[in-house]
Amino acid sequence: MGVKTWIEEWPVYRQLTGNDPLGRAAAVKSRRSATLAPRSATADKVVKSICPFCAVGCGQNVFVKDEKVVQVEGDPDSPVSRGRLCPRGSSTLQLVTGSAREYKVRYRRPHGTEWEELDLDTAMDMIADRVVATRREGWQWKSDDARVRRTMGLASLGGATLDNEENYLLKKLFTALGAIQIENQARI
Amino acid sequence: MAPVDVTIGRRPDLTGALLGDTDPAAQGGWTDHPPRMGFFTDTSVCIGCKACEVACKEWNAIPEDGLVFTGMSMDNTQGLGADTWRHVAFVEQRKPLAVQDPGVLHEGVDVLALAPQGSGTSPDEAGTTPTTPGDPGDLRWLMASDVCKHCTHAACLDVCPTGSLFRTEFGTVVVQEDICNGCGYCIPACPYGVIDQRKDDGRAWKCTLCYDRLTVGQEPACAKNCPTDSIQFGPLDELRERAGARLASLHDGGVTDARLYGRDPHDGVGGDGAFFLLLDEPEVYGLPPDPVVTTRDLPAMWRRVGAAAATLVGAAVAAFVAGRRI
Amino acid sequence: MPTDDAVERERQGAGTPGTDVTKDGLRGVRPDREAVTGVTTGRPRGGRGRRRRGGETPQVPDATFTSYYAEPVINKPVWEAPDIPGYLFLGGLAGAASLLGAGAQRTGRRRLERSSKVGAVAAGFLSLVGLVHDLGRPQRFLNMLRVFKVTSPMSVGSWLLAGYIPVAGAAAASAVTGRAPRAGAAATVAAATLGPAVASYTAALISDTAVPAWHDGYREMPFVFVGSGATAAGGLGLLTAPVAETGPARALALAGTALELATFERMERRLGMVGEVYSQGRGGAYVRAGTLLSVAGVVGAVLGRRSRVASAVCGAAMLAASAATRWGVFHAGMQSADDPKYTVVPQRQRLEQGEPATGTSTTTRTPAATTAPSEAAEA
Amino acid sequence: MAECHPVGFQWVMEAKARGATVIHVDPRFTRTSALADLHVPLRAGTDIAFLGGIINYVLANEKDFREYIVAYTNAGTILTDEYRDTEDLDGVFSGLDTEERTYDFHTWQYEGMEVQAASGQRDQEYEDHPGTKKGRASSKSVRQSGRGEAHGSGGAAIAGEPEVDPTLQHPRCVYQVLKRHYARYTPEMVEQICGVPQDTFRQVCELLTDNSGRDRTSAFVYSVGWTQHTVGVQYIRTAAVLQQLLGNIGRPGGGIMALRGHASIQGSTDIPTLFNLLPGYIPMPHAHAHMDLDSFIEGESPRKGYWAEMRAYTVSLLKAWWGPAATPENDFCFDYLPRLTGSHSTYETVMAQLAGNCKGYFVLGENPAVGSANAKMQRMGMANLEWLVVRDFSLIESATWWKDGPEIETGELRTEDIGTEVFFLPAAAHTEKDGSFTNTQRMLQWHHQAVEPAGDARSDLWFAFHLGRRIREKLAGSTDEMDRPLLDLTWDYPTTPLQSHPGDVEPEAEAVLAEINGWDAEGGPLSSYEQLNDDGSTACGCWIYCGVYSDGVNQASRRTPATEQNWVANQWGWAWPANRRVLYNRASADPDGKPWSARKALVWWDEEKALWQGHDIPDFTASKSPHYRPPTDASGAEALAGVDPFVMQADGKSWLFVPAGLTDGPLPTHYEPQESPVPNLLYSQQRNPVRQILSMVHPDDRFQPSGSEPGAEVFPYMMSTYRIAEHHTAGGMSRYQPYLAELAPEMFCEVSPELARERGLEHAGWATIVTARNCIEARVLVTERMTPMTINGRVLHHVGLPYHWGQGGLARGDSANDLAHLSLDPNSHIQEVKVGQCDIRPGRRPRGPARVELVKEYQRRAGITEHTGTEI
Repeated sequence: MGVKTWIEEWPVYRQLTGNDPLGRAAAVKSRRSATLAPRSATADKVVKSICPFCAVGCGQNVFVKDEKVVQVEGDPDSPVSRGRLCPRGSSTLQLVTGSAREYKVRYRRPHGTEWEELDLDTAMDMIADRVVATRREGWQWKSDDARVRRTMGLASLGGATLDNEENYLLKKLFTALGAIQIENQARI
Repeated sequence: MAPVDVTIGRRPDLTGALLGDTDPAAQGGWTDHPPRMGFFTDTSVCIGCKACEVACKEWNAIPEDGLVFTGMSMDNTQGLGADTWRHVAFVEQRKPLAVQDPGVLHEGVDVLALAPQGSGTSPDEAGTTPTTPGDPGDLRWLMASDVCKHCTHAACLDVCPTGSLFRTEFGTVVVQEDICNGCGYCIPACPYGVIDQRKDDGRAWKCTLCYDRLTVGQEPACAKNCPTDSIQFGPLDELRERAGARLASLHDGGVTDARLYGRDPHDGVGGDGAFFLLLDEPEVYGLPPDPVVTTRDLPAMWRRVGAAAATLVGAAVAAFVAGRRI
Repeated sequence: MPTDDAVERERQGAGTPGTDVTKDGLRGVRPDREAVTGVTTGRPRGGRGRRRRGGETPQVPDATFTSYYAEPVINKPVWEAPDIPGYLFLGGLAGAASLLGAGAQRTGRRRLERSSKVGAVAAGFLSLVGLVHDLGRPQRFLNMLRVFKVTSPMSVGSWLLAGYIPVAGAAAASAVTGRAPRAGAAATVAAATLGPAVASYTAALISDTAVPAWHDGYREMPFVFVGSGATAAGGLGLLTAPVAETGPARALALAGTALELATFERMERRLGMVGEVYSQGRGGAYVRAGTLLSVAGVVGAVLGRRSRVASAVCGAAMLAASAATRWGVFHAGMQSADDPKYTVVPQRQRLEQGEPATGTSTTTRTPAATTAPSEAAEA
Repeated sequence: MAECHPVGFQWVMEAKARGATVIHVDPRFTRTSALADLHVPLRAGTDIAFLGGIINYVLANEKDFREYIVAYTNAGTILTDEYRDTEDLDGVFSGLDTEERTYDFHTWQYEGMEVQAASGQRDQEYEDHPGTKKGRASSKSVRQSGRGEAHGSGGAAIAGEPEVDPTLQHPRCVYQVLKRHYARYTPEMVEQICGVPQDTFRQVCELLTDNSGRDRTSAFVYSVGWTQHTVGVQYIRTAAVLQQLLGNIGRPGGGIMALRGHASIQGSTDIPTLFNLLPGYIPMPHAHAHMDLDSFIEGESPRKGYWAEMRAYTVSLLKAWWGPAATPENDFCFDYLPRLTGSHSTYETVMAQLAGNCKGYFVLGENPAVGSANAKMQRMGMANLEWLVVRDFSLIESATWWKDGPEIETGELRTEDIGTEVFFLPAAAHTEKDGSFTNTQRMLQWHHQAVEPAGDARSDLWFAFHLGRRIREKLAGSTDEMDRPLLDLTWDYPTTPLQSHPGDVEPEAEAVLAEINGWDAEGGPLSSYEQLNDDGSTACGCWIYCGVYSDGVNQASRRTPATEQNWVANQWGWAWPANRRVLYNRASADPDGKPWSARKALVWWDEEKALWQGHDIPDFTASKSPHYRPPTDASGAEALAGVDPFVMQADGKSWLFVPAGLTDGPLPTHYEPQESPVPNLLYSQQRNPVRQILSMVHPDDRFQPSGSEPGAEVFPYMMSTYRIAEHHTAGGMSRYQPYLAELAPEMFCEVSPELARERGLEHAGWATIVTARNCIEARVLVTERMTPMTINGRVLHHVGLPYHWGQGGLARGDSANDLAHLSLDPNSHIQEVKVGQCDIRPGRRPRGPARVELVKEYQRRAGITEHTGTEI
């Protein structure tokens, strides 16, 4: 940067030569201000989504830059929400990218006092083993002479925050396992 | 000493540089600038959900501002500051809202005994959420989302010694974070208590009216999210017109308490770029009832300073004259 | 009764704003922001006598003052002591000392000259240090010279200090070393020219805020400040110069104290309710200490003018007095910012007297005339 | 609504802008009240009395929409003379079995008809059904299992034609029965029970009735304030009765809107992760000896209406699940379905955990350690498991109770003693996966994946798919009959590789949606449930969702902007059934098919085109003329006449009186809550006699004395739990986020100044709230928004308790649900947390064992035993 440029960028110089003698606006605009660009405009793509909080079902636009979610906003096209979001919906970016998210499997062994780390694959395998064993332990063919073909050993709670497709696979799997104690928030 | 009326303002007309109804962007040398943009916050439809607070924080990545239970109705945010650029005020009052029937009855409660200064009582000195004395069967719950006013004559901007605070082409007032050196002058200059210093950062922060979004024609985050359109964004001229019509329709509807705050371009700050429809006196919401831009008086101040300086010179001369004797 | 009218309108479905679903679609859409609460119902007719007892509505004792949970309206300055009161004090000391130094040079009081000039540059420099130290981003101090803003006393002050410190330094250096006397003399003149501005601009700096006790005192504050500065500079002279040379210093201190006390008194009286912060709390304590010290200093200095020790003690008292006054003004301002009543009550009174702050007189055409309202207010 | 569904509230504001009057009925003055025209505080737990009073007003003043109710409801239907009303039996209906605590509903029937079944509790009468094989399973267990959710799609089984008196004069017609039933719900009674002044009450009645009829409609909106009661289903039924009488169902601007709290809570009921349902509200089969598919269908389905096709829906579901293995010969694997024996709801599951029978537990995106009633029992139950899998975003209380739960602090649990093995698996967010949510308006909306989940975070689709895959692999080759359902399961979903996790694959959500939608014999996507067959030629995972993937297009992802379509916006997402937005909208037209009024037109019969037309998709056979009358031997949809808008009902009518399907009575009746400060002023029957409590008796779940019983004065205040705008349910998605945590950083309670003075509570200080179950502490917000009420001559106070907090996250505090008891609605098994009794005292609660001791002391003072409050 030459001295000339340097001087020309000096707001005092711009005050003296430009339209802003009091140095309150045009003369003092900074380099950062001159290059500002909102991340909602520079995103690589905008993905259509739905708010994950309550059941109103507000439309959301998810802005993605470099394979990261950089902004979540209301979808103005939605006939449900017209682009608006409540405080919870407005916090979606923090929900999905914030520091409260856990990204590691945690394991607490029986009688353990602390979390331990566990490989996802191992965890899944351990869980599958336990399901198979517990299912068998709690198995009932009959109850009071009537055929029941079920296991009372395992139960599940949750689904109201999940997708329909997820609930479908869960219900399908659990029913095939013979598990009946399958519940979710709709009961609560 | 240079009083304000020196002749550096040779090109733009500096009429109204310090007060009055002006086009602030043009004043600042923006030629061919877009219309002045602003907010009209109509508190009569605010439901106090605080979406604006959260949306603002998300967009601007503002730090969390303290986990404090205040006892100020549902307001745990308390006020605007470096880390709160939208603040929803909650006011519980023994006053009727038009002919709304609130259904409550508190006959045996002396609210003045519970909160001697009425709504002006600090919660820790009150036996109840401070309220306004009135009929025991009346209750209204006012909610209002406060924000930087983006004054026509912005004291924060005027006093900023670095040019960090500046007037954008949209007529809004923005802190340039790459410039601010944290001198803190803007903070007491603001008549509304908007701007403040972020302690661990040292710089001053406040609402930018989403300057970055405006540059590409997007609406500020708070207005975009507002579930009931209490926060309206647009060209200030349009908003002022709409606000006038809204005021009339509320008055027609019997909501006679409704008044506009900051809309008058002839007020002490030359009108606010973000103005409000309120249902009670401004101070009830924590707003100054008759704010004035401090720099309105700056020419007089400079003259006084000049006179004082001259007095000092005189005193010194006199001291040497008299000093021979005492 | 509007209530019943509204209800009736609603009942009849006539005249009410509304939209109808028709075979052709929706008619007359109105956006949600046009909703009005409390117009379509009435309070139950037939009265709710037990709920509506007239005449018992209590009043808030101080009807002129309400606030939002006693929260301050304005944000308190983030400036801290000792940086900022020190900055105010040292600026005043430096500016007045430059005058004293110049006068001493002119009248051949060498010791007074040297100590005043050294004191001036030291105080000016420390004043700058105080300012920089108080910055949130001290490394960005140079941004102060990024722009020259006549609307910002701090900007003006920064440029002033930027000009003043080198010349005051040159003047002091020349006086101490005896070298370059002509340049020293020129620098002395320059420093003495800038000095009064350095001593006084800080009054505009604090007055140019929304802090009630500062802003509302802008008429007297510069005089308080130069008076206080003169007291300090005089005190410095008394403290550092031999008895033979202290006459002007004593006189300056006397004048300064008189000016300061008189204008302070006037300011407090004129401020009315807001002025009480200058006699209450921490601010009030400093102000009282300043008054006592300056009066004692001046009286002592006059009475003990033949004693080197008495002069020195009194000089120190005057310096302390000046500092105490600045600390007092500083804390009083903080107090007035902290309590919403100092912001609300005067404004409310203005409104109730039908004299709101306005910019209506900006219909005037010339820039100079923009000052009309404040002039009018002064009158 | 403004509190919990602020964005939905914009439409209330829009209605206001158009002149609507908003009435908010709630014990507390909330954000909604602030914008309502009329706020009516009523004592928590008295909504039936309030609404019943309005019904009485409507009937007594003949404000009903007569043409509507005669044509579209069962108002004129004549009941059997065996029916005895609460009027006759002092607060109970005929058929009460006080031993079993159940109703035999046989006397609630229509005159001259055989035993019928209804949607809610269809299997109730399985044993009676002609053609079903008799078994010995206890009918009590069936009744207790409850099928409240089956109302979701409606449906009723009726055999024969009922006798109808269109003049509504017959003394045993529903209209007259209704009139007598509600006659004692007078304004005076409403005032005494609910604490609503008579003039306010009259104003509500007038506003509501004046705004209903041909030209105007009124809507009801409710949330869990209605469902979470021992008479929750009947609350909603009362509103349904009222809305039917006023002609506000199936019409624009009418209806009863449930505002549900979770993104896909509707979806998780439609495709239920619920014990008693299969997808599309097909009931889970109960255990009966020798029950096969035919007898199941026979026992569960009606002859008329769309539910008559239940066999097609069931067979298509079985084909979707077991594919080629499901054949006509093996009853389409109907035997693979496990059978119920009574209720297996989440609260029974907790009891099973405490009893050591249930050893493994999945907790998926839910936080029972905070969000479930009597949360302490949830934690104690989890402490008695062998293993627990928690899938969530953060380490919520349900994952960490073993190290920092309240019982660790009190010493009731010791970390080292807890044998539960805990797996915490991080979950993927909605931005990290494809899938659909079904919102509270039955609308499916697709959310697209924006990015892949990071680290170990995975979707629940991934979890379910891979868990199933691993289990199937582990059991591969097993010849054990019990493993057949797993091994025969269709589980070969297409997958996509996860770019950021080489070797790992994500199942394709859209393929699952395609299975839910269903396909024909050639594998082509179906477009309507009317295409489903009962011979195994179609497969469909959820019949009510059939059409969501019609033409092979994901209809749930349609996003035609609101501004580019009509106001019904049918081209946004997809709503079941068949993308209809207003259910039963045939009722928006009169019997002749003309809109009831020009300004309330929604769908209408177009004579020229001989089709139903309108803004919405008609919820009716499009070509069925209003003048169509079915032949006597018709069945299914064909058996519905052109004037039968309620197409899921067996008679095509909406039911003012419910002859079958509800466990606790054909008509809503006011009962006091499980814990109440006052006796029932209407009848000597204090509480819902068949409320569900007995299976729940546990030392940690003691009930309190009510009304004038000795000891009731120990817990003198009413309490309600609720939500506030700042947080989301049990806090797992809000308390861990700084921006939400700071808005409401601590647990607090809301009390009136009167109560604060009575108990010496300090504003912004601390209070301890005590019930027979537990005690918690909360910051105190003293506010005039809480108003004392005069009930039956006595001043009563409410303690308001938001329930969002727990020991985890950034915003912390005790959990209000620790105070709640487990007395449930017998239809839905939902707990009564909207009303209870408590004491409140100043200061913080005791720490350590003293906390437990304080509760015990209260129990002693109130003389509480295991029998307290369990009276019928």
